[in-house]
Amino acid sequence: MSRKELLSKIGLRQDGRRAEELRRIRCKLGVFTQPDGSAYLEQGLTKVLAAVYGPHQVRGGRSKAQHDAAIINCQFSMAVFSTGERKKRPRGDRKSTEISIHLHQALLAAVKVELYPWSQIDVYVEVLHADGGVFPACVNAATLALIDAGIPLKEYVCACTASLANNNVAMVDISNQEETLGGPVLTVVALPMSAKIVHMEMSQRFHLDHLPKVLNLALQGCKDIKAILDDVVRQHVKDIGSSTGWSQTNRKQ
Amino acid sequence: MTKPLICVPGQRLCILDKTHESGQGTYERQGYIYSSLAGVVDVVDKDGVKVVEVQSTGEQTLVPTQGDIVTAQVTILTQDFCKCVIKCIGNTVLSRTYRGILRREDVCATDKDRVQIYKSYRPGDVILARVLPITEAHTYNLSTAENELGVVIAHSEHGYPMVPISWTQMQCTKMYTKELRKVAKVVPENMNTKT
Amino acid sequence: MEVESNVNLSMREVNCKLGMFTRPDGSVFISQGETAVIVGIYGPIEVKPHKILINKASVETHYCPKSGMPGIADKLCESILHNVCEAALASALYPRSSIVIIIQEMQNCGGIIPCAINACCLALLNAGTDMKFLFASASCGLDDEGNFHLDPDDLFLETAAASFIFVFDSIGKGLIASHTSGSFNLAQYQSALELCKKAAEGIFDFYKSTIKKDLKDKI
Amino acid sequence: MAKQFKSLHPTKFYRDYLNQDIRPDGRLVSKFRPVIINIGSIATADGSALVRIGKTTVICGIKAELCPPKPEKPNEGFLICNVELPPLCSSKFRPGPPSDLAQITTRFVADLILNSGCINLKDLCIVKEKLVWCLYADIICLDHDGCIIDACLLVLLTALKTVRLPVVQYDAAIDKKTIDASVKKCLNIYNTPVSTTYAMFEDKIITDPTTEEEEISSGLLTVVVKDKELCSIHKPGGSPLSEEKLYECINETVNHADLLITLINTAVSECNDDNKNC
Amino acid sequence: MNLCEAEKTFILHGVEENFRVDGRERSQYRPMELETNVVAHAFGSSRLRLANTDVLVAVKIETDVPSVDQPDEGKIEFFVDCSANATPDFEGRGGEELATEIANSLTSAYRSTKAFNLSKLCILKGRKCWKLYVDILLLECGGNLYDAVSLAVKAALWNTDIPRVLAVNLDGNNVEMEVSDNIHECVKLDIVPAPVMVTISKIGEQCVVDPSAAEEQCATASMVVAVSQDRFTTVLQSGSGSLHPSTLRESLKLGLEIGSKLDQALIEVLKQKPAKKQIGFLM
Amino acid sequence: MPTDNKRIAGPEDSISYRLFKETSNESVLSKINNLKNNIRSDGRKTNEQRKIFLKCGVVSQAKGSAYFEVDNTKLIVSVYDPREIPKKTDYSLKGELFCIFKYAPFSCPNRRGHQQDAEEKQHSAIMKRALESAVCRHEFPNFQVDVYVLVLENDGSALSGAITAAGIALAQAGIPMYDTITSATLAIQGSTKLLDPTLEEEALCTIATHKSDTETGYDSHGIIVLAILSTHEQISEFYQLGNLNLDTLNESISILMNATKEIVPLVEKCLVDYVNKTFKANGQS
Repeated sequence: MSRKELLSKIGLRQDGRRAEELRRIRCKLGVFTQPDGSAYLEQGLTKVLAAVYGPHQVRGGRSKAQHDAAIINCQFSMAVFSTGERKKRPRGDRKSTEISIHLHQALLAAVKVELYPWSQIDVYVEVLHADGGVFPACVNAATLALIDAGIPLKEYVCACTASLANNNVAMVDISNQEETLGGPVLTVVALPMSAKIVHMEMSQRFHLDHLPKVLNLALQGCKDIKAILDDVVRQHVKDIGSSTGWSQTNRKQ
Repeated sequence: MTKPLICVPGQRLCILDKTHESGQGTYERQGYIYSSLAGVVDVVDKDGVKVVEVQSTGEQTLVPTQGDIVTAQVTILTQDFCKCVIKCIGNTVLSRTYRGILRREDVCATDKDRVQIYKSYRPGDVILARVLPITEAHTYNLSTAENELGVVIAHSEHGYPMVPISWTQMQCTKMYTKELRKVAKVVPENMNTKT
Repeated sequence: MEVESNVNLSMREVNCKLGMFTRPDGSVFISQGETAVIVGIYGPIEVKPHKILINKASVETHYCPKSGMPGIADKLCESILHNVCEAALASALYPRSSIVIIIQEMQNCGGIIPCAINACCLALLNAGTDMKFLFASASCGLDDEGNFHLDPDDLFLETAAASFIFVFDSIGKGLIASHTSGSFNLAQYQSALELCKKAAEGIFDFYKSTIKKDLKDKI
Repeated sequence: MAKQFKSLHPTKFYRDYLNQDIRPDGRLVSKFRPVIINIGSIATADGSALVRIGKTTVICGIKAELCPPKPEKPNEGFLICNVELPPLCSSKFRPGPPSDLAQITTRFVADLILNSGCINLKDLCIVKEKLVWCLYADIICLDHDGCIIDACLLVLLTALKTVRLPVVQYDAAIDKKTIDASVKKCLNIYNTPVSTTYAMFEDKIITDPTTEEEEISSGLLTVVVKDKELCSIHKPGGSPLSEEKLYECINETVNHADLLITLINTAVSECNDDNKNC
Repeated sequence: MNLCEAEKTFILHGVEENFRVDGRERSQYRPMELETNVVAHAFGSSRLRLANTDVLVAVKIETDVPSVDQPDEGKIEFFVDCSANATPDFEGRGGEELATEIANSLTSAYRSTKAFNLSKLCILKGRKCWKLYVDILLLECGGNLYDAVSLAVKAALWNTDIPRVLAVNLDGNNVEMEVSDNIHECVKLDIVPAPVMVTISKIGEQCVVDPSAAEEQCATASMVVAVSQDRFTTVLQSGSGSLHPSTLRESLKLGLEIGSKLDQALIEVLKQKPAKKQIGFLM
Repeated sequence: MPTDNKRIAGPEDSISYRLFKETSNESVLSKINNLKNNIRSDGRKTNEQRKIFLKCGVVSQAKGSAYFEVDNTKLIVSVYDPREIPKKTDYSLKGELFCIFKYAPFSCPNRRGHQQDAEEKQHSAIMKRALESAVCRHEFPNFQVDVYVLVLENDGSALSGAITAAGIALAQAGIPMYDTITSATLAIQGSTKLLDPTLEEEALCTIATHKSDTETGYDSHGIIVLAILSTHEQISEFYQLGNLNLDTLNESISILMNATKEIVPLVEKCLVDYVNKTFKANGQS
């Protein structure tokens, strides 16, 4: 075969998923004690940790502070052992600074920053294992950490990747294997309920007519991810609630 | 000159009791006074209590503390404060300068709020000032709210030295133009500075 | 000081364009033969707190080579440009401000330093910053047989026994800067100095004509 | 009181002194500071020297290493000299990458060594295209009190004269190098460039300035002389200087140079007396 | 996290009566959770949670040319990365100083050949050897970092399996080697003599083991002791503060006891059958 | 590390010629054996220190400076008076000490780089900890005193020499200190304890050798650096490398403490001479 088929004849992918099927997402809130909010997210084999500090006083001189809104300070860093080949430096190279900026734009669209003037919110993301779809996993983990920190959000920010398989069938949530096989990858960061696109990024290329198909699949992917995250958050809040005894469900039984 | 008693940091000087007290350059630990500088020990008698002090011979390592009289040079002037560079503390010249700030309300004691900074100081003037309690990390708050404090050396716009002619005016020696300054009442040289 | 006959006084053909950038206060593109330089001047602007000088303007020069990060050779060139401009500028008129001079090397076919110095002078004129005097720079090479070659290009410089770079001021024609390489004796140095002084007068006239032409277009 | 006046108005302070052609520390304007040279102080280096010009102290250590030559220059060795102005020598320098002054001095000293031809890189070649000597000359300033270029050049030349290189046999086939450490051969130095620096202060020329005089001067001039020939006249800008003054400085440098060269040779010859094998 | 004077005296009195703030005695450790094989890409990995100190260690192996002055030994390199998740101060280059301090202490602890025998990592004398990259990621700082890091590193090295080299041949000067790729046939490192670090802090007059972040704040002086088979491989001080010789001797003795006890406990835990299900961060 | 274009970089693949010298006839093992029955190459007894030359006030530009020479170990320290701590906003009650320990590129048998490597960073951290307990840091709140050490030639126990010299430089700079600090190094191989070891002896003591050819157990070996405040008998820094059991460690502590007692009079004499000289100079003017 010329190159491995992204999608076999009966519609199954390399790792056995169907075209529009997401990888298994498992996440947990409140992983650490010291940060105000923290979250751990596994999307397939990609494992990401996020921590949120804030809102607190702006560090490093008041020049950066804004009088009407909080400033969001993001830092993305990948563990040295997260990729197959050992990375020389965890952060500070161009790629991680670029991802930090994109993460900053994505979160700026969701966090109600106008509630905290003159203050700063720190969002730190650490990738433990990178297996494709690193940036979307970071956005989802950051959202969970913000929720865990109790910072008011307009809406969940979810991100998902989508691609076009060889016989023009759109696929969602691209793993590392499929990325290295050279298929085009469209990364979409969206507010799922109001279906607004916050940030869109595309690598490689495919014909324009396929764009609506791939884009809708990606947005649908974001909605599904939002649903999964939502269940986990509600379950987390219920657990916390029942342990501190204020949730009605507990009183009813 | 009797042979001076020289001490080394950590040298035990004397017992700590009613009559003896530790002065500048010494510290107390477990009932004894130790010297913290390498220099000459001298005992100063202050109303019955002997204060043990150590003078280090080279330039002392001085950090401006509250209440010091410092010589500073004005660098930047704005509406409500003027930034200056502290060059000497008392008589010792500093090899490294420290940053000072003189707020508008600390310029003179009387009618604090009607003071215009540009009428009292100009960039490049050399002033005498007192250090106020330290608030910020690295800049020292200065005040010239006494008669002896204020401008000591000033140059006119044309660059010639100026002579004080009243509390608020100085005159250029060449062009006789008058400029407004808050002049320091400098006590004549031989009166108070001991060598 | 009679100048030996075997000296060719031909300078490489110089053309320049003034004020082609909008953002900097003064800018110039100069090409001397194939060597080309662009200089941008940001006239008295806000100064960084740690660089402030009370009684005069602080002059900053940045020399950017054609490719890559500025190395050590560019640092030496930058220091010569910095000192020449600082001497020429009447910086006492702009206290507590800063004048930034940025030199971008476009093509270096020998004689990059004199070309850059002349470009700085023109750029300062274009920016209208006050100057005590104008300055012009000329370079000459000395080959093994001992005859001089004005404004040498890089081919000549490779084989040259020595090369001289001089900068003169427009009033007393005093020597502002001199940078030499290779070895030579005092007599050769003196004749090189005279030769370059003559060339410098040519460059001062060149300044006058370009400024006249530039002002004529504007009115 | 003098110290306060000096810190507040340095230029005025100096102007009063220089009008009487004398400096605050009592030296005449045209007088040079005492120069002290001592060699071979570092045993771990292959050649070392220490120079003190007044208070300015500079030390140079040369270490020799073996390496294949550059393809485009198969029969030339390397002489890598770097001037280091650490924060140790003056409060002007901050820890971290080399300051601008350090880079400029490194570049100028490296150019001088190349221009003056005092050392021929071909002497460093052991086997053409295979193996050459690479001399790392590290010049470190221990106390910065003006005229750093003169001190660096002097210490580098003296150290180069004290270098002792072992004889190397190289067997190309099996890339084996054998070092015979007993026989030591020294480098032949073709000439000794020597420099002096002048500072210009309002139409007065100060020879051998200290670091304060360098700061208040309006320009520096460094003249490098190599046995009666000029090696470089380096005036990186500053206030214009008339020709007569320039030629005056050149003559002064020429006769001061003889003094320095005799100083180096006596210092080096002493060191030769005790190990005769050079 | 800076405490006021009252809190410090409260902790001080707790230590005096040998009943610390969280109910422990002076030489008692907080509960620890250890898990190995948590990182898929790595040859060996471990994660250790000591109360709220969280450390993740991964060991990667690459081939390298042995250093010129020890031709018959492999190499080991420690790299510590303080993730900003722990505290905002670690953002950017903030955590670099602490990271180099911990990395240096590990290098000096593992330097003596008795503690960790590098000659086993040599493939071909002078030509090729294994290089072990031990990467330590600090996820949360809850005090007593040195102990947590040293235990996690020892567990990760125990978990490391080095592919067995079947054949090595040398032609000209490049080396080919053939490595067996079935997982079960791999070489385990001998880590029994590997050192374990114990931090002893002096609070008031008493010496305390496993200080929490608050206790570290009010310690006048603290010392890190690396113990391997009742011998010291390195002793260094962390944080400023001076010790009286008698307290120094006393804390060395205490460090030795605690170190050997901790070592045995770790070896036992490592020998148990690992739990089937991988927990990771989800529990 | 980013390529260092601020210096002239030499060829990367250059190797020191000393490696190709035929190794000296005595093998390493035989050197260790005669160490064991305490014969030292330079004829010193095991607990005898080399003669120390100390001089302060050597760098005119620095506030305080000291030169320390022991046989072939030569180092220079310079101290600057307090300056603001860069990049620090909150108010800290105690002053900081900023130490840099650097080997000169030509100071060791094989050449060292221009940038600080891991070992030099560790030595700087050790020196900072040692000096921090000796200096009254509350006297210059939120300012920083810089201490720069440059080792011109390294022939063993450079770190302990640096700590002693830094103590003198700080005292001469007029920085208030609780006590004079002195430091010593001890190298242990088997049962012999070598005070103030040379570079070669330090190298020999980092190699683990078997107790005797038959037994498998290793002999204890290691290097200990101890810094102590003399009058208050407080150990301000204790750094040990190698593999030692508890009683050798306890013995070493007492040996090192008497060794530092021998250095204290030298330090005091150096400071007293300096004070005398400047006092006379001030006395006249």
